[in-house]
Amino acid sequence: MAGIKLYIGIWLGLVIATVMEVVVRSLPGGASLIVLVIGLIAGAKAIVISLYYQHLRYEGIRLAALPLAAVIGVVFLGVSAAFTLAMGM
Amino acid sequence: MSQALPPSAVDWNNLFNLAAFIAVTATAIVVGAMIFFAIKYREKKGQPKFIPEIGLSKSRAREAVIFATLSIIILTSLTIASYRLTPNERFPPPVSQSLVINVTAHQWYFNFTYPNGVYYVGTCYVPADKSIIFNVTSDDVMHDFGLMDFRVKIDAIPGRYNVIGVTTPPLDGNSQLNYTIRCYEMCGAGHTFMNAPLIVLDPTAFNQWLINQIAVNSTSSAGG
Amino acid sequence: MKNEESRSEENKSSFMPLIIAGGVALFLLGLVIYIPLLVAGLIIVSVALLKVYKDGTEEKFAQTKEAEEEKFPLESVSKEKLGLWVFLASEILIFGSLIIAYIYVRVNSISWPIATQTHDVLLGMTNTIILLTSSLTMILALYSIRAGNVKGLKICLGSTVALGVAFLSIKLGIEWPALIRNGFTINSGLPASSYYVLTGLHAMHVAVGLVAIGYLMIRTFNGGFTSTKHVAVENIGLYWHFVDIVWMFLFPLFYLI
Amino acid sequence: MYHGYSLKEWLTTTNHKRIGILYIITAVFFLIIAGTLGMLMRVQLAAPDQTFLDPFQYDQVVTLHGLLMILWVLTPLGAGLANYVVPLQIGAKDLAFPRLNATSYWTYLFSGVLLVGTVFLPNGGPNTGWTLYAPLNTIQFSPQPGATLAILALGLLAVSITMASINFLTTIVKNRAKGMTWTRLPIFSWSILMTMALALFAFPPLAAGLALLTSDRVLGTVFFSSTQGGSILWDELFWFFGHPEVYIVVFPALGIIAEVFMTFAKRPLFQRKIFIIEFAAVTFLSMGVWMHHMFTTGVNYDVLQAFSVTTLAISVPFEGLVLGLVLTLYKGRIRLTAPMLFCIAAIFTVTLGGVTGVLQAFPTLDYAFRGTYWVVGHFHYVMAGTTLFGLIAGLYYWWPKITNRKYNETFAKITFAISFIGFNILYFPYFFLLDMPRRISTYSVLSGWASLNFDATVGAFVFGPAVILTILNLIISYRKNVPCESNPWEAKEMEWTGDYSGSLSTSQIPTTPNSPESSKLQEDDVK
Repeated sequence: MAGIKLYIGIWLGLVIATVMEVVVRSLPGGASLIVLVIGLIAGAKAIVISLYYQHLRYEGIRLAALPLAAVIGVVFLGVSAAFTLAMGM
Repeated sequence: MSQALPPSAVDWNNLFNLAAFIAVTATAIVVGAMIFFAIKYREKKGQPKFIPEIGLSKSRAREAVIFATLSIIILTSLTIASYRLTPNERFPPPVSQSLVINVTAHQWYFNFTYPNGVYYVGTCYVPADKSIIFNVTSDDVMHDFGLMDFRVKIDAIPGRYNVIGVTTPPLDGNSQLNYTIRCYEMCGAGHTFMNAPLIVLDPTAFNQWLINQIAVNSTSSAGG
Repeated sequence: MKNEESRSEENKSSFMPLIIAGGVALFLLGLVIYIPLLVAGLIIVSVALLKVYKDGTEEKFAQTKEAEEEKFPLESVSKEKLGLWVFLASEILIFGSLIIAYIYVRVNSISWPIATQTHDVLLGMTNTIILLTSSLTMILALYSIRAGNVKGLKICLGSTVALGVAFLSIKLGIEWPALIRNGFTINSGLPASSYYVLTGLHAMHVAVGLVAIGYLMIRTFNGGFTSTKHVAVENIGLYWHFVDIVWMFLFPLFYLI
Repeated sequence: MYHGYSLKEWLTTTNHKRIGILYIITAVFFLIIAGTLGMLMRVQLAAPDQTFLDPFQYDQVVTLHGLLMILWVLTPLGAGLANYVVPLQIGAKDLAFPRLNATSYWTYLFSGVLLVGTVFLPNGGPNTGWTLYAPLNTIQFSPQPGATLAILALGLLAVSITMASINFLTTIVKNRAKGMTWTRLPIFSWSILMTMALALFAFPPLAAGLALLTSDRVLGTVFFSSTQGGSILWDELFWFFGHPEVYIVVFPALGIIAEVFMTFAKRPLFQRKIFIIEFAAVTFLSMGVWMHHMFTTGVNYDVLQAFSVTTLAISVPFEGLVLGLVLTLYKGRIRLTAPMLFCIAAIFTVTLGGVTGVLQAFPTLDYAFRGTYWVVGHFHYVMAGTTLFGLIAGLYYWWPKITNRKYNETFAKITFAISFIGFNILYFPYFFLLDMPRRISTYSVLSGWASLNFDATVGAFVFGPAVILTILNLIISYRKNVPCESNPWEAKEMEWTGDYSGSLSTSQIPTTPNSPESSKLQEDDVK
């Protein structure tokens, strides 16, 4: 099990990432690039929380496969929905 | 007076007959084998005590693989055959050579608008031997614009234009051809009665009708 | 045979499943036809849950130890934890579908207001950090009880509840009234609809989490947890972190992008 | 009283067997209601231009029939048998969370009561068809409160089934007795594992869709009433649930057919390992085929073609399943008992229903099939045929286990013959009603559909009573109170013998048999 310092360090990292998201928003740059960066930061935060706070890192891949499968299901639904948006005949 | 099947319906029928033949054959083989086994191997009185055979030979596994391969081949070839057919419906000829009709579905009728602004409720008149593009949308709930005589169908969805193309057959001596457009999606209490005749006219007669309609529309809108 | 079975069952049998299900049904019926029925259903469910809680603390439903079992592939995971993870998987799919629905309607819309003009980014960020901190205190609660530190557990759970309440008060007490004053009401179009439904459902999850942590606190003060016996702390913690993770996506989706 | 237990014991039970029985009884109760609704539809359509039901009443009947049959009859009937049998098959004392199981059952019961209750509300119940397409499902087009209540009832059912899937997945993964390894897991338990895994993935998107719809109807949001993609959004969320649901319904039946074939052919399952792999492949692929319900919505055609390919791909492992079942009979020692006959009929219907489904997987062909009675025929062959026959076979098969009574075999065979003939008279004509739209309340004489519809109605009046007779047979045998032997079928599975070492489920008997203590379960676990 991880130590108290690690938990606090992770928390600090997450807070910094949150502030970074807000900063990135106001930076000049392409809208899609900003969306991509913010999306990546959000995803990274979610992964860190699930790995350390939900201690999936210590539970092993067999248990982690379950939420992972759910996420893959969601992504699949999202990707298919995105493609159907393309109106082209 | 016999009506000729539209060309797309003939193609569809051929593909369907082929696929249905394969399907029925497959069913017959599977069900036939099952019934044959059930009768041949049924328990008879006075047989010695039966010990189930546990191990299975490898050759049986091979059979399963052969069946799977066979069905993949059949399905792939049918897919290719169906793709060959698809463009007729999904990718109609260019707009310039076709008559484009905007179809708006309502609860519970169809409204047809022609390129020159003429609109007509409840009946669709089209010229013979011509490619027609229907630009289908809905004003309220989801409907379905179904032309079963041409074996095509497209949903009428609010906020969305769906395109379906058909080619009307030549008249071949008939004065007109009659088909039916039906709604094939549950759209409320009037769903049952939501249909519209599709009347194929001789091109000159169609043009005459169109000109008459301009007059009718202008008087009705002036009166309204 | 029957006697043996029923004797072992007498401990487990309960009217509560029937009453909870009935209460929920009454709640839904009330929502549609007659609001007092809704209140009645809510009361029935709450009372039944209290009863379940009481039974639970009396260890009435304690699982009898099973005989030896096959363990592959999840040797080290307890039944409760696996059940919770399966539940979380379904929650991931619910929120995932909702987020996809949100993205779908947003991309499909002709126009969409700029996030920073409707929402207060600073408040959103504060809320995000509050929720992150509550996650930290929740994991520290587990850390404390693993070390046998009951006092630390009390402090950590207490601060988690405080932070959760702070999150809800900022959201429901400051943000929503301000938005509604600006005409951003639930039926004023898709942007508002999706905002209220998604964050509202999330807030509901936070509230459920708070109730669960409140339950943990009561058990803690009754001396219910020791360094070896703290399954509930861990499992409710997993749920709480999940709620946190959902917010990690909702925050950028509504406040930043 | 009641099977040796008091009413209080029934209402408070957390025992998997009694909850299983409650599930079965409730599902049969809803089956009778939904079947009656089906008969009403057939009466209405028996002749052209009938006014027995007005269109609005007919729409409600259609909707309730569909919702009840799929979600409140077939799904829970499988879950009920699973409740009873799975813990016995895997050697668990009970499900992992007994109280959750009870909650799941009562939630199911009350959700069904709410749904049926909608018709008694002013302005009636839901009238949108079981697919609840947007925006017909919004308050603007179906303003009656009954429609809202039906949506909430559906949401409650989704909660119930999610609870059941949490419970079963945990049980099958964690509660297997020592020695019940994955390779020895009986095939019915495998099928329930797959069913519940699918349910876990399928129902949450439905719940999300229903949450949005409820907020539309109650709070006044505009997700589905807006013209900006609302219809397609509902299609996506609904069919992401809707197609796996078909497999959720049919998997338990396939598991039962496998068990019955093994027992009555005295043969191990043909290529058991491949069978399970194919099962898993179908489970996996079934998550990726839903858009074949949207071929005519006009969304991106390349995506639709991709989904056409996945739909065709799923037919390959599924065909493997059917062939595996048929080849199980090869060189067997077959006893044609009632469950066996029902299973043979189920294989017939799944083959015909399956190949007609494959035809619909081609977008070109589906352009004509969509929304017609061909589709109705196809899914009734799969649902009313395969699933209902399979589940009836399961009821017959496990009846001696559940009640300790043997049903009347001759009577059962007669009812089988009647129901099979009635079934085919009822649904086979649908394949020839290729241009008749679904869910129309009447049709004109000119349409030329009258004679086939009359045939179907005749079939309905044979099939419906035959199902009632089947239920009567079971009830009468229970009332007669003649105990039967504990394993009348000479079955080899765990739930009958309490010992997996002779099981036909496993293709290899363990070379070193486990000690009797670990492999033999305690008496009251099996009984």
